[in-house]
Amino acid sequence: MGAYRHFPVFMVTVPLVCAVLLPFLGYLRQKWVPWAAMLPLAFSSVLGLLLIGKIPAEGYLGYELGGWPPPWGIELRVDRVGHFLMLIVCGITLLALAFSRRYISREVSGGRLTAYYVLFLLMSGAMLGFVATGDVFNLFVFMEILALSSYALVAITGNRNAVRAAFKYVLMGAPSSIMVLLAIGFIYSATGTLNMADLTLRIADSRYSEVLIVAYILFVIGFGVKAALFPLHMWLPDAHSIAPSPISALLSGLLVEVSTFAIFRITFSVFSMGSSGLFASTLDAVGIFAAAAVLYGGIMAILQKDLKMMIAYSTVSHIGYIFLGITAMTAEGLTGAMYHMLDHGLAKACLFLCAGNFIFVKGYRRIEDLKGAWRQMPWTCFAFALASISVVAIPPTAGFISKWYLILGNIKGGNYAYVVVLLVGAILAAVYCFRIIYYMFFQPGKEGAWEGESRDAAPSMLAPVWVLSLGTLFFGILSYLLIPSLLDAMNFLL
Amino acid sequence: MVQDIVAGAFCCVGTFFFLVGTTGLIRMPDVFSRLHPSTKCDTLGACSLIVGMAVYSGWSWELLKLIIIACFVLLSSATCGHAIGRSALRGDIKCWRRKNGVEDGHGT
Amino acid sequence: MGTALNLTFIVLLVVTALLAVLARDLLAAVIIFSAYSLIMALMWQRLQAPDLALTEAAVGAGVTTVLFVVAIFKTRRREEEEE
Amino acid sequence: MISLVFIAALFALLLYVVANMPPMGDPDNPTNSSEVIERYLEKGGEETHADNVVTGIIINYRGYDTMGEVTVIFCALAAVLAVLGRERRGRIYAYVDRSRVPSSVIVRTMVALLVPFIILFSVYTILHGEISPGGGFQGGAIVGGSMIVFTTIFGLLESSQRIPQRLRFPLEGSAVITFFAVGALGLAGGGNFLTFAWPEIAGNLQPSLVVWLTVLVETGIGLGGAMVLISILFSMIREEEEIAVVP
Repeated sequence: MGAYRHFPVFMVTVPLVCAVLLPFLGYLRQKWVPWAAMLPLAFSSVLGLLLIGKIPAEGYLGYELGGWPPPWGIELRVDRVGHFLMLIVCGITLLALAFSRRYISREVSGGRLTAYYVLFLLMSGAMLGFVATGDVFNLFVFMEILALSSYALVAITGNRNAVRAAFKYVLMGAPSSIMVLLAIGFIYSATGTLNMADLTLRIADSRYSEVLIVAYILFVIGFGVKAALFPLHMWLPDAHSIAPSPISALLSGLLVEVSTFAIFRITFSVFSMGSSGLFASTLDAVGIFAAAAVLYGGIMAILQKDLKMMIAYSTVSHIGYIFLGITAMTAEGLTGAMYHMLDHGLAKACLFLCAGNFIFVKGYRRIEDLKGAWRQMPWTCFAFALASISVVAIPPTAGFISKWYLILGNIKGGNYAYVVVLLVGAILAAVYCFRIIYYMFFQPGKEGAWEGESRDAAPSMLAPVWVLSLGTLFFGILSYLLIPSLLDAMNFLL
Repeated sequence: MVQDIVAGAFCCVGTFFFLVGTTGLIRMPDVFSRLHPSTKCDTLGACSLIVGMAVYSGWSWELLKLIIIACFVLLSSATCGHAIGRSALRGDIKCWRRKNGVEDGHGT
Repeated sequence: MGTALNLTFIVLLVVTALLAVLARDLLAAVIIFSAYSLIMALMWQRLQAPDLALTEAAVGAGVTTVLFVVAIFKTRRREEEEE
Repeated sequence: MISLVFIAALFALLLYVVANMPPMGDPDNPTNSSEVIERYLEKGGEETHADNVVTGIIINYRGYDTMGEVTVIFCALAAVLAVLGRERRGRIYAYVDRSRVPSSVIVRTMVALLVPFIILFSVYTILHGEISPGGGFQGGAIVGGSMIVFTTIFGLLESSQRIPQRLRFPLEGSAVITFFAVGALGLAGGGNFLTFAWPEIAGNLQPSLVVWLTVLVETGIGLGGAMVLISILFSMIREEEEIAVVP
């Protein structure tokens, strides 16, 4: 055991503590804050990268906080899947932060600028902790930090619509937090422990299966709101489209996924798969809602006129994909779900940041306005096109790989109806993505829409976009790097 | 034995005053007249209860705590009553008057 | 005796919670909510969690009430005035 | 309508759970018979060196949760400041000052008399946390409450002079920072993060060291929590237009 066993706790804690220290720097040197905010995230990323290949053979890296062994103390438990997701979180938050340095200074000013970075770091740290923790109550604590900071970040521009969207988000989010808390209370009352690994053992021979089932349902509803699963998605389009673009990228690319991961974890690590019929039927219901989400999100995305609104509805649809992978209950399906988290994180973050570029350079939000955009903003447009291709799932991109495995998993699980849904969803995605690509590249712009001095966005805003869009390509072509180990991990879980 | 009876008696008196005070708070027509029973609650009711408890506990550290609590209750309730009454008076809240035998709303 | 007390508290909790939700006047709702917090604090004490009782009394009945009142004074007091 | 149906369904679900939950006070309950609670109760005192087992659990056994909660409180402040903005230093105006009825001498005197006692009580609550019920959160909330009383009577102008921004600003994060510092100390002493001890170095000093560290963390939480509450109140209470200007 080398020093790397301490890495998970530092990956989580350092961003949180640096967030607390950041106001001091903001007081002394406001200009350094955006740069300083990157340091802890870069630190976490480096630790995360160093951790590659260091996950021990038993499948997870446990860390006993305070030196108390698991059922008594809190344990961080980073398994391969969690590590994979932590790396995604580190990467995307770092890129979004790099993007926000120029972007956010126009929308937010003064003391609020520091608050923006503080909240950003809190949110990133909380997401890392959310993924890493092996204790259900600790999960709730990190969820609270995550939720609070995301509410505030949606509202940070302070205009009326932003505050209204944030309020809507709070109205949905706060009850969901309470449901998760209730579920944790129920679980504790039925088992007497909070540690996930310990819970798995105790749930298996618990006498109170009714309590546990309700707890599971509450968990699914609670995290389902945070993950914007279909009937609970009402907050998402408003919040995601009105928030500043880097925040939209974070919300859509990460927060939603992390919440889905929580359901995944609760389902497979805590309740260790439907021990009774009711668990299975709950998951079946989730599957139906997920299928509805794929179709509903796709259709609504086609109907939108606002670019960010469209991307937000596309997120609703893609959350459905991830859930369909989870409900397939096969190693391939779960691998597809995990890989879709990666792909969706990269692609959606890229799309939102591209939308941010359009807003930043020209102030255009409507899809109509993008006609002929490539003449003036070719780099942004190409990145957008690449990410859209991944969203539609065309072969060389990561989107194709993930959907391939999702379909494979659902075929193996015998859910042929969902296979059809997935294919239809891809067609819907093609419709709403290619419409924009068509507008950008093959339509003449409106008179005067793309004239004037302004060129493409600044390099510091293009670089994150391009890293993300090339990432979808990279993980599409080199998918064999990750897929086998993910399949292994999933087989281990099942 | 005697101690218990005395303590119980004081507690009963305290509860009685609380009951009366609360009834008055609900039944009285305007702010000023409501203030009257509600301050009775705190002074007479709470203090009787505290005296009852003090008798019950006998000579101990509890007694000191109870005395301190009684002091704070007296100070804060008197101040509160004063503040409410004063701001009601300065805030142009009309006193309740009986008009031709018909009650005139509940003074707002 | 203990059960009766617990039951009284629970009934009061439910009643105050409902009243706080149903009150049209926001200030009244806040005050009822502070009463709810106070009963909750007593309840925690009954459940042998004095730490929580102290927290609930200080935060629930004290701090949040005042913050709510400040928020109400900054906005409009009655629900109906919303257009 | 949908919300009513939803709430009714939730209500039914919760009733169903409560009917099926382990009966309260039964010694055979999972919560009462599991080895988790057994160890907390039997060895909690000697392992965490806190006479109050609850504090031992909160600060020591499950310290990382508390660190997270403390971060939640800080996050709440950051969120409030992000949306409302902090009151500007030196130029403050609050609605309380403008109310039609300025507070009277009696009220002012009484509050000035009582607030020190409340603060004294909160200090007691914070420092006594590891012996009797109480601790950082509670004490901090009581300080916050006392300052709220003070502010409503004396106005923002007066109370922001008593607790100026330059005092609050560095203390707001003190809870998280002390927690992290203590955690890092444990790491430096050869244990895991948040180990409340230096197992290899301290030796016989171990018990008193743990107690001191616990009190330190409690104090940090108390100060931080109090300052966060006061800052939230001040930024909520301030008004945009400036009328009174503090020199």
